[in-house]
Order: sequence, then C-alpha cells, then structure tokens
Amino acid sequence: MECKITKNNELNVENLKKKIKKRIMIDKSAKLVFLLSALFALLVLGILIYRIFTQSIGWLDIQFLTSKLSIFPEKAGIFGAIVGSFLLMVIVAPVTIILGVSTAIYLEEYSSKGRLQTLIKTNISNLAGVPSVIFGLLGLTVFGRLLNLGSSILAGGLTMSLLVLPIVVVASQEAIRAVPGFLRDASYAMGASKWTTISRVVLPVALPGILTGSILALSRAIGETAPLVVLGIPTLILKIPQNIMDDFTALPIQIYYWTLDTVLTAEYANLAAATIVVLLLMLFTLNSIAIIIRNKFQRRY
Amino acid sequence: MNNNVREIILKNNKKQKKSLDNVMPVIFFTAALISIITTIGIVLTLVFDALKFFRAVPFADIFSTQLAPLAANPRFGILPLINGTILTSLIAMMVAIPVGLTSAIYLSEFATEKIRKRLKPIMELLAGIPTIVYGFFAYSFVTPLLMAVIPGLEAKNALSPGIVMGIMIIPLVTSLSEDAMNSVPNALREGAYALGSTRLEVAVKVVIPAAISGIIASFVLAISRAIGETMIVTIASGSSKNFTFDITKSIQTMTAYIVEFTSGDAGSGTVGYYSLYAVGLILFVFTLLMNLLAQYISRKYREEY
Amino acid sequence: GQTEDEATTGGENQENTAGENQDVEETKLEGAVIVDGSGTVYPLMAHIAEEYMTNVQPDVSVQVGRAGSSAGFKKFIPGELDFADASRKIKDSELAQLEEKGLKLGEDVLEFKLALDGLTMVINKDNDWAQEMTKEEIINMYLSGHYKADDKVLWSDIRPEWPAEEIKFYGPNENHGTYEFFWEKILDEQEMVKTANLQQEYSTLVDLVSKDKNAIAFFGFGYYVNNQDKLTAVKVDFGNGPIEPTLETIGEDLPYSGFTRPVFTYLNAQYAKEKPQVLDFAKYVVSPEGAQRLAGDNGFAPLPAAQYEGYLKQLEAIK
Amino acid sequence: MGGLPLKTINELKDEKKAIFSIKNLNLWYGNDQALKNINIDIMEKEVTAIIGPSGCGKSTFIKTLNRMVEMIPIVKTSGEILYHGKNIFDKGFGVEELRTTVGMVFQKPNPFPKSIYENVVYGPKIHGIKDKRKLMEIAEESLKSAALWDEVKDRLNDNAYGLSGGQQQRLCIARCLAIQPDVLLMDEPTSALDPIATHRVEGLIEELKNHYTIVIVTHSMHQAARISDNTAFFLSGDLIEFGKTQAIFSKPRDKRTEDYITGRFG
Amino acid sequence: MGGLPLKTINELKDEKKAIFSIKNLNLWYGNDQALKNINIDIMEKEVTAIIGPSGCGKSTFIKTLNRMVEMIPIVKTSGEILYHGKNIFDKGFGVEELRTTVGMVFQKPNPFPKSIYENVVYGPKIHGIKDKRKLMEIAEESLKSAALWDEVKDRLNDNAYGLSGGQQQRLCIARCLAIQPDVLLMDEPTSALDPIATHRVEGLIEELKNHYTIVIVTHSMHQAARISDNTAFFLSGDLIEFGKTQAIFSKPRDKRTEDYITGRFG
Ligand SMILES: Nc1ncnc2c1ncn2[C@@H]1O[C@H](COP(=O)(O)OP(=O)(O)OP(=O)(O)O)[C@@H](O)[C@H]1O
Ligand SMILES: Nc1ncnc2c1ncn2[C@@H]1O[C@H](COP(=O)(O)OP(=O)(O)OP(=O)(O)O)[C@@H](O)[C@H]1O
Ligand SMILES: [Mg+2]
Ligand SMILES: [Mg+2]
Ligand SMILES: O=P([O-])([O-])[O-]
Repeated sequence: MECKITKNNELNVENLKKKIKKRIMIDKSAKLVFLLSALFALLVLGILIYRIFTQSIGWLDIQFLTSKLSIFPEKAGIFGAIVGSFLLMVIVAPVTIILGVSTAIYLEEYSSKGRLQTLIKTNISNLAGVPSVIFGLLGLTVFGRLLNLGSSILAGGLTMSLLVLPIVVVASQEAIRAVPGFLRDASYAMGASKWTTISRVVLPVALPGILTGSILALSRAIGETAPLVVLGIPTLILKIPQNIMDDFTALPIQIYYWTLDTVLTAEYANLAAATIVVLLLMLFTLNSIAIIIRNKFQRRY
Repeated sequence: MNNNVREIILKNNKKQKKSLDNVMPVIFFTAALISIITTIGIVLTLVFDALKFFRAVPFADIFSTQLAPLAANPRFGILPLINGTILTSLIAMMVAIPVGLTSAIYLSEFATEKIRKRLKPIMELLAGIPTIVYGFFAYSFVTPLLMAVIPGLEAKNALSPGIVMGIMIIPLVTSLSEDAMNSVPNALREGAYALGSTRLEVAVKVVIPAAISGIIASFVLAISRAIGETMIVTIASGSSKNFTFDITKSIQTMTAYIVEFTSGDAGSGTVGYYSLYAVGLILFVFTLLMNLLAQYISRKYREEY
Repeated sequence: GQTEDEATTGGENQENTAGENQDVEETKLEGAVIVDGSGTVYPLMAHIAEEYMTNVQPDVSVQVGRAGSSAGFKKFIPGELDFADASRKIKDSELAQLEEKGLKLGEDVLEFKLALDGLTMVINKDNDWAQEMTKEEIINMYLSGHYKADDKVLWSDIRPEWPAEEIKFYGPNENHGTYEFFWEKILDEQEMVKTANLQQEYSTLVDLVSKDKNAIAFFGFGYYVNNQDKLTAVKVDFGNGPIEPTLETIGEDLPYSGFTRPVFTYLNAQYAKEKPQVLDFAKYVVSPEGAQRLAGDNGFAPLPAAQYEGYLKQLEAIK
Repeated sequence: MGGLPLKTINELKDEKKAIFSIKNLNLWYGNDQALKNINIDIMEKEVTAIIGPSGCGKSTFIKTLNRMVEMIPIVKTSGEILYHGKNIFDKGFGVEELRTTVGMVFQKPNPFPKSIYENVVYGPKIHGIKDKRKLMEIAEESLKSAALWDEVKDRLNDNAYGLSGGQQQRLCIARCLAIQPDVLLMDEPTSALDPIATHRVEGLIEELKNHYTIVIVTHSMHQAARISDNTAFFLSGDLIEFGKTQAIFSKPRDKRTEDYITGRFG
Repeated sequence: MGGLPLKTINELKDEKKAIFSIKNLNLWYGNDQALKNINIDIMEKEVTAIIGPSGCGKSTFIKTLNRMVEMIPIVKTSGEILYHGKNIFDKGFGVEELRTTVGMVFQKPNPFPKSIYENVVYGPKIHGIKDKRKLMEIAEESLKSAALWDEVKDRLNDNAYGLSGGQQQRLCIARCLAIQPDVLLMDEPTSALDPIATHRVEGLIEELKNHYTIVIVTHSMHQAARISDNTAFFLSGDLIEFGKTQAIFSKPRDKRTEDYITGRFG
C-alpha cells in the first residue's frame, strides 16, 4: 500500500477555494438559464392566451355563439360548428370508449402473454405515433369513399375514433391493472365467473381511470383538424347539422378556414380568435373534469 | 337461517347458461383486433394506391427536385417535400431540444417540489393546445414578428412554423426527458454530491449520461411528432414546391402536400391523386421508424438499472 | 373598410329581399345543394348561397367549396356536385368525359354565364416601378426561358431602369381555371417560368404579394378589388395606353377586354329534376336577386339582364 | 343445511362424515413443489385448523380446496380432492359451483369499494337473486350471523371502507354467509387485525363453527387449540401430522410438531 | 492535510485535536426529531465508530457532517458543527468546499455508470484538473491506496458496473481518495457486501486509518472494536455514550450500551 505523500498542489486549499467559487458561479448562472428556459413555456402560453383573448374581445358574444356561419364577419356565428363538434363527439365517445375499453379488457384480463398480445400492444403504441393526417387519408379512403359516407359526421367521427383509440386503450389498461388482485379474488371466491367479476368488480373500480383517459381522448379529438381537412369538409356550410349523416363543420375547421382567409377579410382573425377561445374553454373544462375525477376517486385501498 | 337461498342459487346456477362468459371474450378479442385492422387498413390504403404511383412514375423522377403535380406535364420529384419536412423539423428540434432539455434539467435537478408542482401543469396545458391554435399563432403572431426582425423573410416561410412546432414539442421533450432523469437512482447523485459537485455538475456529468438513452428517445419521438405535424406548416409555410435550404423561403412539407392536394383535387384516379398516397406512405414509414427507434432506445435504458 | 362596406350593403339588401321574397315563397324546401369549383367565383357564389339560405329557404343547405375550376369539374363529372363553378369554359375533354356518362351539355348539363371578370396582375404596394406594363411585357416575363435560362428573371430584364432584383412570380395552381386561362389564352400554352410559385388558396397569394416588394401575381379582379389596401393592380397596355382594371373597364367591348373573361357555373340538370332544392337554388342564382345583383359587390361586371332571363326560362322548362 | 335434510345436532354428530377427502394431493408452482402427497379428510361440521411455519404451504393447501390456487397460471396439481364424493378436478366439475358452496375469507379484509349492503348481497345478486326484499332479508340475516348487524344497521349504504379492520373482516364473513355455503375456508382471518378486532372475529368463528364446516389457517397456537376440532401440521409442503386437536396439542406424535407447538421454531 | 504544513506522524499524534466539534446538534425530519442535542468531538487522524440499533440516527448523523442530509428538503437543524473551527452551517460556508475535504462512502456501492478510470478522476476533473497525465497519475495513486489497482489496471476503460460488489465499493473509496480529503465518512460500507468482499474492504479501512480521519457507521461490533479508536453509541436520536472504544467495549458506563454491545437488543 502506498502512502499518499505525493501532495497534489493543484488540489491545495487555496487553489480549490478559487475554483469552487468559479464553479458555484457557473452553477448559479446555469440555474438561472434553466429556470428561464422552463419559464419560456409559461411565457409562450401567456403570450398565446393574451393575444388570442384580446383578439376575441368584442367578437365573442351570445350572437356569435348562437348564429349560423356567414361570409360577413358581423353576422357570423359558430353555432353550426359547435353543434358539429358536439355531434362528432357523440360518435367518437361511444365508439372509442367501447373499442378502447374492450381492447384493454382483452389485453389485461383475457389474453395470455404471447405473441398476439405483444403484437397488439406494439401495434397500439405505434398507432399512437401515426400522424393524424394519415388517419385523414384512411378516413377519406375507407369511410369517405369505400363506405360512401362522404364528409359526413359519421365519417369524421369514425376517423377520429381510430385516431384517439390508443389513448383510451392505454389509460384503461393502466386503470384495470391498478385494480388490486384481492378484489378479484374476493369475487372469484364467491363463485363469480370471469365476466361477472370484470363487470361488477373490476370495471367499477377502474371506472375513474377509464373516464379520465376517455375525456383526454375526447379533448384530443375535439381539437384535431388535419383528418377533417383531408376528409374534405366544404369551405362554406351554413346549415346546422341535424344528424350524423349530414355534412358538417367543426370548431377547428372553422378556425382553419378563417385563418386562411384572414388576409381577405381582416376580421376573420377576430372570428378565429373568438372560436379558439371557445375551443380552449371547452378543452379546459374537459381537462378540469378529468382532473376532478382523478382526484376525487383516488384509490382508497 | 333462511334456508332457501342456497336452493335458489343452485337452481339459478343450473339454468343460467354461461352464454355471456363465452360471448364476451369474443367481443373483446374482436375489439382488440380493430386496432390491428386499423393498422392493416392504413398500410393497405397507402400501399395500394402508392404502388400505382410508383408504377406510373420512373424512380429517377421521384427522386428529383422537380415537383409540379398538377402541371400539364406533371413532375413528381419528392425531394422538395422531404427537404421541406426535414427543414421545418430541424428548426423545431433546434427550439425544442435546448429548451425542452434544460427545462427538464431544471425541473428534475434544480426546482423545489413547490416550483415543480406549479410548472408541470403549465407544460401539460401547453401540450394540450390543439395544433390548429398553434397554426393561428404562427400565422398571426410569430410570422409578423419575425418579418419585422428578419428582412427578406417571406410571408410564408419555413422558419416560423418550425419555431412554433418546436414550441409545441417542448412539453413532450421536457416530460419524457424528465422521466428518464427521474429514473436515475439517487445513489448516483449522492455519490457525486459527496465529492463536492455542484448541481450543474451532477446534472451534466452524472444524471444526463445515465439517462442519455431515455433523453435521446424523447428527441426521436419529438422528431417523429414534428415530421407528422400538419396544421402549423399548412397554415404558415406557404406550400411552395421549390427545393431550397433557405429557411426564409416558403416550402412545403409532406403533410402539407397531403392537405393541399385533398382540399383541391382529390377526386379521381390521376397520377397526382396516387402521389397523395405515395407521400402518405413515405410519411408513415418515416414516423413508424422513428417510433420504433424511440421504443428500442428507451427499452434499452430501462434495462440498465 | 372594404369589407365593412360590403357587409352593410349586404345587410340592407337582405332586408329588402326579405320583404320581396315573402310573396314569392311557395313551398318550404329542404336538403342539400353542393357547389364546388372556381375559387374566383367562390365569393360571389358563397354570397348568393348565404342570401338564399337566410332569406329564401332556410332549411336548404347550400355548401360551397373552392377547389378550383378543374378540380371542380373532376368532382362534377362523376356526379359528386350539383353545381361546378368555373372561371373558364368547360373543356372539350371534360365534355367528352361527361358524354361518356351520358350527360349532354345543354340538356343534362346546363351552362350559365354568371358575370365577367378581369384577370388582374397585382404587385406589392411598395412596388413603384411596375405599375404599368404592356401585355407583351407581362407575357414575356412569365414565359419560361424568355429572359433567363434558369427563369430567375430580374425586373431590370424587363426594363433596364427597373431594379435589378429577382421577380417573385406567383399564381394559382393548375387546379384553377384562372391558371388555365392565363396559360392558354395569355401565354398561348407556352411553358410558364419554372420559378413561379403556384398556390391552392387565393388568400395565400394575396398574403404573399402584399408582403413581398418583388412579387407579382395574377388572379380575378374580385380578389384585387377587395384587397386594394394591400395590393396594386398593374395597368395593362393592350396597345392603346395603360388601362386600369375597374368595373367600368372590364367587359367584352370595354378597354380591359384583353384580359376579360366570363365566369360560369355548370348545373347538373338531372339532379335539378330530382331535387327541387337544386332547381330552386339554380333559379335564384340567375334571378335578379342572384348573380345579377351581387356581381358588383364581389368584383364582377354583371351581364345584360336579358341573358339571365334566358337562363331563368331554361330552368322553368325543367320539371 | 343446504338441501340436506335437517337433523338434530346430536344426530349430526353421530353421522359425521368427510365433506372433503384429499387423496395424494401434489401441487407445483412451476417446478417448485409446494404440496407433497397430502392425504386428509375434512369432516363435516367440524373445524379443521392448519398450522405450520411460514411458507410451508398452508395458504396453498386451503386455496386448493376451492381451486382458487388455479388463478396462478403456473400451478400444476395431481391427486384427487373429493368434495361430497366428487373429484373437484374433474372436467365436469364447475369451479363456480364449487366456490358457491365453499366460501373463503382472506387474511387481509377485502371488501369491495361499494356500500356495506352491496357487499353483502354481491353473492346472491350474481347468482341471480333480484328481488329487493329478498336481498334485504339475506343482508340482515348474514350480517346478524356475522355479528355485525347492530354496528352497521343504520349505515348500510355507507361505503365499506369506512369500517374498521375488524368490522371489514366480519363484513367479508357476512358476504360469504350470504350465499349459504357449506364450508368456510379462512386464511389467517385475524392476522391483519388488532387485538380487540381479533377477539371479536374469533368470537364470531366460535359461533359459526356450530353451523359450518370450517377450515382455518392460523399462526396462533391458542387460536388453533381453542377453536378447532382437528389440526393439521404442515412443514415445507409435507403433512407432518393430522388428528384431533386435543391429541396433537397434548401429545404430538412427531418431534417436529412438538417443536413447532412449543414455539421452538417457525 | 490540504494546505496544513506536513508533519511527521509522530508530531501529528501528539498534537491531535478535534477536526469536527459538534455542539448541541438537533435535527428534525419535518416534525420528527432524529438527532437530539448531540455533542461530540471527532479527533483528527482517528477512527470514530458510530453504533446503535436501526433507526437510531447513525446515518443521519454522519450525513450531517458533510451536509448531505440537506438533500432531503424537510430537514431542519439547530446547533453548531465546527469543522476546523468554522461552523459548517454558516452562510458563508460552501457545501461544495466542505464535501471536497470530507469524503463519503455509502452503504451500497454507487459507482457512476462510466469507466473505472472516469469514476476515479470524476472528482479531480470537476475540480478543474484537465491534464491527462496528471489525471492518470491521480487515478493510479488512488486505486493503489484503495487496494484495487492490481485488479483493475488492465481494464481501466471497462464499465465500473462490471466489477464485483466489493471491487465497486473499493472503487468508490478510490473515487473519494482521488480528491485527497481530510475526512472519510463511511456509512456501513461493508453491509451490502459478501463476507470475502467485506474482508477486503475491512482490510483497506484498517490501512486507511493511518492517513485519514475516519467516521464509520457499523452494525458489526467486531468491526467497531477492531477498527475504531473512539465509539459513539446512539439510541433513538440520543447520544448515549461516547469515548475510547476500548473503554466502551470493556466497561460501558450505560446499561443500554452494555445491552446493545452484548447483543441483548437491536
Ligand atoms: N404465486 C406463487 N408462485 C410461486 N411460488 C409460490 C407462489 N405462492 C406461494 N409460493 C411458494 O409456495 C410455498 C408455500 O407458500 P404458501 O403461501 O402456501 O405458504 P404459507 O404456509 O401460507 O406461508 P405464510 O404463513 O407465510 O402465509 C412457498 O415456498 C412459496 O414461496
Ligand atoms: N428522509 C427521511 N424522512 C423522514 N424521516 C427519516 C428520513 N430518513 C430517516 N428518517 C428517520 O430518522 C430516523 C433515523 O434514521 P437513520 O437513517 O439515521 O437511522 P440509522 O441509524 O441509520 O438506521 P439504519 O441502521 O437502519 O441505517 C429514523 O426514525 C428514520 O425513520
Ligand atoms: Mg399464507
Ligand atoms: Mg443507516
Ligand atoms: O379558382 P379558379 O377560379 O381559378 O378556378
């Protein structure tokens, strides 16, 4: 064993002290830079909301919310788009939830660990990464053309459902997985069959998680634009849609067309901004509901 | 004891056919297949018509810089689109990676619990804003701002949508990188702090190297998102089909090409119509590879500890 | 300013017509009318459609698109549309395709000339040199290879006293009748400069030209007249001195006739027979309430009243 | 009880017979054998205690009786378990039916996150009883049998998670009783409870043993000695000794049993 | 060390003085007090062992000496720790500086997921030494001092995770030594190791105690008795007894110390 006699003069106290001061300075400045960087998100969010809010002032009123579309900014309203978005959700919600929860139940409760399960799981995570515009092409080709649904609410809704399906599947899987095994055991020990156990014990307990995921999926669907544009929503459509076979316009579509035509009619920018405020409020509400559900039904076992 | 409960139950059990128990798994399995069918649907949709395109257009023409799909003698060089896509994605990454990563470092290594609790919801909010809103923001705020600063910037350009796309992706990079850093065992941090390291040194020399694959996976996913992003570029990049590396000029991405084409002429069986699917297929393959790569990388890093 | 004026006139008209139409209105119709095609005609058609839906048949849904004239015909031929708007006459090739489907122009497909448009060359407000050009100069600058092999044409190539800066050529893309009119009728089907940046949306063109000093574009007069604050129209010299496009100069026998063209809508008469709302809307388009009244507001020169009356008679014959 | 003709307690005592006959039972978790050639008869209307050190296979054994052990996919079994003379491993033997007549109470109370009432009527409901009045009757009766009625009768619609641990365990017992099983399997039913709650549950078990066949796993020698008629001592998967409780506790035949009982290991 | 004039070992022995003087130290995790009014002097170039049952505050105490305990946000302290006469809790006292001269070895070996070489030179590098040759020198010296050199000299660029547990722990010690600390804090440095590795690390510590002030937490009475000069016995946050190791192990003043040492509890 060697003695530590070779004294390293670079590591002497004076030297170290000087260097440490410098290092602490660098550390402090880095912290500041990182903080600013983290605050950048806040800044952008602030500017974005401020800009959109101020642009919407004077335009967002009852008349705007309850009127039909118009080429004249003063008369224009987004009632049709609101109804369109709503009816779209009427399709998306049940289709996605039924398909998504069923898939999750299959993966978590029925499938045995094997190639098929892995295939479905990988497939779902990859599906989640497919650009939405590709779903638009799928919708256009399969629902629009092949099934002849055109650019109806049904076609749009089915397209959106497939787009947000992975969100619901993953959230439901997590919720189902989080149901403790001892609850299942209790049910099986009473002579309950598998489906009885799933429907009466597992699903009710997993419900908050499933709901949260479903709401997040809806809020994604409500803001998606590209698939609808690709599906071919007409530029001007005044009629308030009545049923799911009607052609329609939706809030993001309206924002898109008004943004496009801003140079032609400057006030369209205000209409777009006002529509964005409505859209953001809807998203905010949906997300708040999701958070409330999440907090309210936090696990008690 | 009420004696007949047992009898009722036994009687019920005898007549109760277990039909639901036999039917439900089939239903669930079918539902699970839908996701596979969707993928197959996407692939078939794209490949079927893309093949017609590849058969109709010579390979040399496809890999040229000449793109004029509607012209009397149409040209289908895909390079302008790929170039436009890469250009905007690069700009986006140049915004998203530094800001996203440093934010993640801040949140994971510097911030107190309190600050973290306040900043994270803001990130989540930013992540939840629809892309069309970012598109509007790019067009109505960022582009005019940039034009005031950069002379010669065209009203539609690659820079503005690139930057806004970057902003849009920041939360993704931040949250995934932060997850990766959080999974670095605290023992490593302690080891470094005990040697007199500052927070920065711990972050840069210990945490980031240990979390590097997770961080890189987040970058790859972010690139994939940027490549697939549609509305921002459609609104703000101006759909010029020129092959240019000049970010002040108008360009077109693959996604924007699809939107432009479908909002004009998506009606018929021309080569131009098939080109839509060819571009879609290339886009699909691009993003799929990116996603698989990200999954592969992040699976690797999970194995490390 | 522009749009507000338009809006208020729109509003007044609406009150008037509302009163008049109450007598005319017979039956309440419903269903959809699907219109697509020309982006040039779009503002006029959208305006007509909106008036129709607000004042005449509130339960009918008229959907108006603006994919471009050629794109419109591509949807019209297989029967996806009730109306195809067009800023050019239907081509023989398109007619042939219609006939393949058993549709004859004049019987199953009716052509209505709606108004006259003046193709307008627009430049940036800051462009103080190219405010007047001869027709030849315009043709030459857009011709591929005329000035430069790589088509990077400078203003000074056209006139030496103009700045030595590269011209940015813009125009609508090949989906649009306006492009075809320009290419066929003005460039005489010679190749256009490769540097031209062709766009799907007219709004994008307006935006680009309004923000680029060296830009030049061509499109219908309507898109210029509604954006006069952002654009300058080039006065074109057809041989008799520079002519500014205005509603007074656009017309077949008027000074701007060199760049004047009619705009159309094509009706699928079979659908008009089957669907009363299509027929009714067609009548409204050609009625005095329709194109005739609203053309001016949207930057078109109206046709003589007799022409519209003829169309109305043609439609009345359908049933 | 349940379909069998009612007899006086004396008659029953005389006619006692094996409700479960376990023959050459072996059980593996993957390649690890957890039960080795077990032979036991579980006598009707008696309490059988299962004792043994941790990991010896007590839980595994008791879970085999209602085939809950099959929930773990890697489990393999051989041998026979005759229940009322029929092999429960037979293809034709429905596990739902088995579990309907063989109730189980777990170590940790596991009520459903539902109301007290819903917990108790869960079994009757899934087995097809829908009549509200009938269900209420069953709930009251079961809660009374589980010595819980007085404590909860005014809050039947409250969530079961609001109950104390001991109350929850009694609720789980009531939930079992509601479908009137023949047999109650109990896996250390008091080990997660505090002493007072343990006392209450133990008292309840002593009540129940008059009406049910009970198989109880326990770590407490006192509990085993006090409650059970028969005791089985397991050691690393082997059944070391089985017999009358009194006999086992007073003069165990096997040295290991004695060591265990006197607290020398385990 | 570090700036102090070099003296011969004999001189040092004579002049021994407290390198750490802990005065009235209290420490709370939130509202739970984990250290109660501790007063100890840690003598220079001596080994101080900290013993006591689990949860008594040993780790807390040792982590307070290099202020690592502050990594837990809820920690509050009162009192003074004088290091070379200066209070380490003072505003002006930099923790980086403190930790540079007070090294720490953890219970579980925690090398960085880097090469062996990079692990050792981590400290010198962050302290601004860039010269490659110099770094290599330091690495060699430190690895030799940590009795690891011979085992790793041919694989310095291999990942440290490829080493065995005992090697990893010695690597962590080498990593500490590379910045030439005055004091080494060791929190049960051998408890995660197998007997052979423990033996090697213990041997190393016995070597090191000639050159460093060492504070070592240990569960092993043998270890404490063999290695240390002084021993401190903690019990639920209180310092029960502190003194010469020999004295404490031969005739503890406090009954509780005796009970603990003789293995009667803990
Ligand atoms: N799910 C399982 N997978 C694999 N092995 C298991 C499983 N459950 C139990 N074992 C093994 O089977 C053996 C018996 O376990 P069991 O749970 O029956 O013991 P026990 O007597 O109930 O113990 P305790 O008193 O701790 O509850 C043990 O060796 C255990 O490790
Ligand atoms: N991060 C923490 N937050 C709250 N309390 C803590 C924390 N760390 C330790 N404690 C508490 O402080 C007390 C002392 O803990 P400490 O880790 O110092 O004990 P120890 O003597 O090192 O025990 P062991 O021998 O098990 O390592 C314990 O009661 C423990 O619960
Ligand atoms: Mg057990
Ligand atoms: Mg400790
Ligand atoms: O849109 P167009 O009028 O040019 O066809």
